[in-house]
Amino acid sequence: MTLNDIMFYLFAGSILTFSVLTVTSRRILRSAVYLLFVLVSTAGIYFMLNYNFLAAVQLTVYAGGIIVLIIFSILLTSHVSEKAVVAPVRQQIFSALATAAGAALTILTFLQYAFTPSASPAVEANVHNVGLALVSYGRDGFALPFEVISILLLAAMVGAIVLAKKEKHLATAGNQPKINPDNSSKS
Amino acid sequence: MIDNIPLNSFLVISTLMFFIGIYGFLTRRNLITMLMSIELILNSVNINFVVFNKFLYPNLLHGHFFSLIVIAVAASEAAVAIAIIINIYRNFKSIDVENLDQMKL
Amino acid sequence: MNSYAYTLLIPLIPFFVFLFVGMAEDKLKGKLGGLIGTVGLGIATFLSYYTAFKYFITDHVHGTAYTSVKAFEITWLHLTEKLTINLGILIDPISVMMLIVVSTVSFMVHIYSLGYMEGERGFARFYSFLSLFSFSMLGLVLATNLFQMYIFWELVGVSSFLLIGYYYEKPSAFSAAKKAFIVTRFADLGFLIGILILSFTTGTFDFQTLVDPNGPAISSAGGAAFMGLSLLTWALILIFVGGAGKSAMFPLHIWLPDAMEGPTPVSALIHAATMVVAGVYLVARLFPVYALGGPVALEVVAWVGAFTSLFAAVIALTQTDIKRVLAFSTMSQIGYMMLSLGVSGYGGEEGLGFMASNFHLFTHAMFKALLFLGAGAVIHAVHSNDMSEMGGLRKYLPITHMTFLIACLTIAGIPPFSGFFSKDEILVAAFHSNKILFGIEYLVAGLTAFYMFRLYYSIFWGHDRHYHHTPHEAPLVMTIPLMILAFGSIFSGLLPFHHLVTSDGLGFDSHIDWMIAAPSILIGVVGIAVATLMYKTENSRPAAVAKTFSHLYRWSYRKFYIDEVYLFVTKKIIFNYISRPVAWFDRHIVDGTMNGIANLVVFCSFNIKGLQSGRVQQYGFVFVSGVVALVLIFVYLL
Amino acid sequence: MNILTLFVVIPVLTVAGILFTKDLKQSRMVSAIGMTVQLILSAILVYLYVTERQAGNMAPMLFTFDALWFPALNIHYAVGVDGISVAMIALTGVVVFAGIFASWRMEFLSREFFISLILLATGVFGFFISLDLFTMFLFYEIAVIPMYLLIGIWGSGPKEYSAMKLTLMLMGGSALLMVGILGIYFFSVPEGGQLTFNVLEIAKHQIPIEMQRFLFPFTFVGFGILGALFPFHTWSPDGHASAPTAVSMLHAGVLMKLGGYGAFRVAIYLMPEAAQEQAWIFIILTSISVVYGAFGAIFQKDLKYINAYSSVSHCGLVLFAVLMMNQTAFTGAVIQMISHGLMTALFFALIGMIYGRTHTRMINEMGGLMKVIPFLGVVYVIAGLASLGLPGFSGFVAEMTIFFGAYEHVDLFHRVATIVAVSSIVITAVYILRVVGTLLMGPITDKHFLHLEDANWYERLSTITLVIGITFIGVAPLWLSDMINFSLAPLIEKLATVQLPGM
Repeated sequence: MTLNDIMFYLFAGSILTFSVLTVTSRRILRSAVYLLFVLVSTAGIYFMLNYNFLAAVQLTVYAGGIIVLIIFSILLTSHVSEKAVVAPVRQQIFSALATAAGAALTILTFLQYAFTPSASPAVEANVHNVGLALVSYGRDGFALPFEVISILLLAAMVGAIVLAKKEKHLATAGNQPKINPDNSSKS
Repeated sequence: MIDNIPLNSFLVISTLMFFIGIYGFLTRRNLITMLMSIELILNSVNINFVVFNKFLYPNLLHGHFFSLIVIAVAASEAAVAIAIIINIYRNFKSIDVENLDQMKL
Repeated sequence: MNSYAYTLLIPLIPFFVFLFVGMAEDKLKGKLGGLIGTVGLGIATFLSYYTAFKYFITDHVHGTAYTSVKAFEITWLHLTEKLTINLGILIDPISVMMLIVVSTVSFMVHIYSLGYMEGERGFARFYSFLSLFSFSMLGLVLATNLFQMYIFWELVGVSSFLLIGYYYEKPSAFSAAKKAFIVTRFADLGFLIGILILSFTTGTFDFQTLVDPNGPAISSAGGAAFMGLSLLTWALILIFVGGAGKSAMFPLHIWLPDAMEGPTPVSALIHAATMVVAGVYLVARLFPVYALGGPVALEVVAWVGAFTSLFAAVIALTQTDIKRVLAFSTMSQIGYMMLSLGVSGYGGEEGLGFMASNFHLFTHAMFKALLFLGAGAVIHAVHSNDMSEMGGLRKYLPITHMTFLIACLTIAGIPPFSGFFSKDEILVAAFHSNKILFGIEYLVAGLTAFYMFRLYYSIFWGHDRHYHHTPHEAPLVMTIPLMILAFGSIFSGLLPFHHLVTSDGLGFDSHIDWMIAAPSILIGVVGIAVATLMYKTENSRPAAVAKTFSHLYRWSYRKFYIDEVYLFVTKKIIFNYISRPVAWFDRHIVDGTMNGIANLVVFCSFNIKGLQSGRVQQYGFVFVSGVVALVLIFVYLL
Repeated sequence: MNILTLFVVIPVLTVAGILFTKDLKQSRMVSAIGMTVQLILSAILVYLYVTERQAGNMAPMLFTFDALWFPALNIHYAVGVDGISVAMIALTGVVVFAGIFASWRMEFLSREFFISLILLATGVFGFFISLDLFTMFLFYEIAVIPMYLLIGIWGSGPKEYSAMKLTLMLMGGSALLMVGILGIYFFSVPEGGQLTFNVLEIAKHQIPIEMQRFLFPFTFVGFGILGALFPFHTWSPDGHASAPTAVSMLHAGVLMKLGGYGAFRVAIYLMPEAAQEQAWIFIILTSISVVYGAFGAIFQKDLKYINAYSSVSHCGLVLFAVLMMNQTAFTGAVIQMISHGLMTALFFALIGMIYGRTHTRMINEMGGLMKVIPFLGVVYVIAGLASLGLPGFSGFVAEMTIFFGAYEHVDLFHRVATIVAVSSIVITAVYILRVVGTLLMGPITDKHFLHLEDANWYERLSTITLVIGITFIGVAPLWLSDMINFSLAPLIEKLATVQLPGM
């Protein structure tokens, strides 16, 4: 058993443990923190696979950005001490059965399949190669997805702002007569 | 570095993570925890992409980039989802998914 | 043939008058509408007389048979390959005779109504309906074929409906009109089915072909087809049902007494002289077919006629509404005519009954119209229909009184008035055919004399009642028609009918058989005498008689409860036990089935809708289990 | 352009025109102009048709035009008319014209109303000119769909229920019909031939008898539902009662005729063998329709229900005649379609006008109206008399032709059925007179009625147009019956060749 193996099982164990805790914890804030641990462990696996850039992105965007966002929204929508409402036991059991069956089936399936690891020389996923691939447009170039994802991010940003913004007429509805009753009734 | 760890181990982990995420999605009543379950699912998928890339096509980086893009999508998805959740909270004073069946009628 | 083409004008003039007056009703002030109608009908009457003169006298070669002439004919509609409906004008002895009857009475009524209907709301409407009736009736009598007759038959029915319901704001008037229409319509159903059978058996509608003794109709009499009678006989019986409906034969008579709700001139025209004898005319029209093709049908005609005449006479004994007495008397007299047709044979002396029937139709039209118009004048004077509110009117209404008396004597069969001659011929015909029928008619003759004079005495004799204002004689415009008709009643008996209107067109000699005539006069006189005894001066005898025969009296007074039976059948049985269940069945069973299917779909969809709960997690669960199940099935099990 | 195509184009143009209008005044004006043009066009068509026939043109269909529009399934836009379609088109022209004027005061969403109404008319016109089964079906659907909106939006009473019921039942009919049409399409042409929807082409072939036995009921019932065949008639009373005036007029007057026309043109014409075999079932059903509708009408209190049941009875007579399958009965069926179309449109127009004044349709709440609204009263009486088959009006001609045609069969079954059908004329008289008596005659029951106004110019125009139609056919039926008769020749020839064992 090498250090590598130990590292791997450590990460794997923490991923599974904290995943389970994420979906079972009664306190939402704790769930978020457990999720953070899962994501960090995943980043560790990426490091192990020698994908350092991806691991860095995982840490900054996921662990840094999204988790903070989630924690903020938890703080906005519920009390820290508030315990989450749990689904009925029946629902839990059935869901557990279905997911367990699904997991078993999937694992069973791919275990039967013999993957043949490739022996071809690996490409170093360092920042140089990654950066080049991201902006080149030929074969193995990812310029178009890069641009598309940037537009998506912009759109998501605008959308998030518009959605989360307080609607004006709601704030002033009390002292202004509604002019167009048809369009305002949806909110 | 990873030579002695079989591909299947990674796959088992990602699969279990995936179904744990689904379990969470099916059982948690809070919208935000449901969102977190989705993040789990996405994450497990990412692992798969990366692992397949590393083991089966080490000469390419497609899986790597796919994960990168999924992370970006997850980020924007989280942003929009949280905006929606906040909006819902503002209107319903609750983010319990059980109360959100207005679209049915 | 074309020398009669002008006869087309006879029905068409009233028709155009109807259209004109009917459409311009609002614009025609005062009596203008009536004058237009009267003038129009006057022209038609003149043409009718001219036609009669031309047909019977100038165009006729002495000693030969009268032939039927088709003056005009167009094709109206092709039905089947063989059957074509034509519209045309047929001139033969009976149609010319009817032409005279219809146009004369109608013209008299037109004139009379100028006075009688004066100041009524809808005066012009009245005349437009009268013109419509005249048109239809003239079209009916001039019809060249059975189907044309049916067309006009229906039109006559509707104009009668319109005229009975003339006072449409009076519910009783309208319900009488409705009753008349529906009852005759029901009878027409028989007529129509009869036409269907007859026309398909014989392949023609045309009268000339139908009545040809050697033609296809009569030779197709064939063997028994249904319940022991030939198809032709059934057709003839059904056609007679139609005739019985129009002519108010028992048991389809119930509409006629109620029809008296119409204005009195209408009763005189339609319900005494013209329309109600259409049934007689119909049988007379098809007489050779009846006589040679379906003698059983003819027997039915005879018995129905005889029974109705007795039945109506008994009812007439006790009625107090003067118009109803006259209505029942009309039924009774039409019964006579039917009977006479029924006992007649075909050709020569055998056809005495046929001749007598038409003869009586002619004289009856005169004296019955006279009676009704006289009754109208009385009602005009005292504003009541009820006998008990009349009395002693002979002082106030001298002309009406005289003409009414003449009419009563005529109907009672006292010589030398016309009724005597025609009735005598009928009795002779009956005597030679069937003694029972003869006996019935003999009795009816006595009853007729009795109830007519009961009527006469109750109106004109006795002491004065309390009138709202002193009764006064009707204006000249009303009395002149009375006098003309009285003239007709007296002298029409002298017409040589046995030379003019016979079953086969050939004249024969006829003379009064005093062995039958004398007793008939006698029974008439007895009837009059009894009436005189009981009603000339007021006394207790009528009440005593009524008390003695109280049951009979009550049954007669209530018209033998026939109306009640009908009411029971229609209201209770048809309305409650057929129509109501049909409506219920439709609402609940048929529609219920349809709604049930719809409800089933809704029920299913409601349950399926439960799956679509709007709960994301449920969807997710179903999705996941579905995927798992599918993978399991397609990857491992198959 | 082909004159027949104009019948579809003009309504479409009218609809387009209405889109640009602003209010009731403009939209009704555009509709009135459009439909007047359409009416004139119908008259021209009748004239052209008659002259063409007199000139000796013996083709079964005139003014034909054919354009392929969906090559994969060989669907054509094929049009052409014979005497029967010409008559039906003329009927539609008159009824739509009258319908526009009857809805002169449609204040609520007037533009949309007229658009739907004219769209419906488009479908009907298209149906009558089509020779291609698929195109015919398409136009049929175009006619049925606006009905839902027209009843559901502008109706009265339980309008949603009625609209839904009507549409669903008619759609159910269409489904059956679709099966029938596709069956005809696939089985009419012998193996290897080019499949076709064209009626004339199909008529040249013989559909195998086994298939006919299967397809005939589908097709006949499919059309029969629209023609209010017992027991599929229940949409009619509810639908008519809830529909606005013009829609009732169009629906009862024209749309129900699609059923009779289709049953005749498609079911009988293309599948004569099965028709003869199975006719007895449907003869029983239609005889029931005739008597049952009449009895049903006696008991109703709502004017529209009375008229709806009377329509069941009269339309039953149409199908009854169609099933009798001889020249006379067919002629009678077509005349009855036209006659009933005009009469019932007149009735519904009058009921709408009376309702607009008294605000009730219950006959027991009304009385003595003749005195206050004499024009409408007189026209109502005329309509009633026409409906009960008085000579001089079209109903009489139609009924007599049907009865004589039906009685032509010599066997007892047909004759008994005929006599049952004939007896309906008495029942008809009963319910018509009952309505006329309660509604118009007698004393005025409600003092509000004293101030009612008689008909306006547009109401007069609407009703008089229809009355003229009714009396014209009633007084001079020969041209019409000859026109129809001539066009029946191919069908009669086809029927004559049918030999069935045991019939």
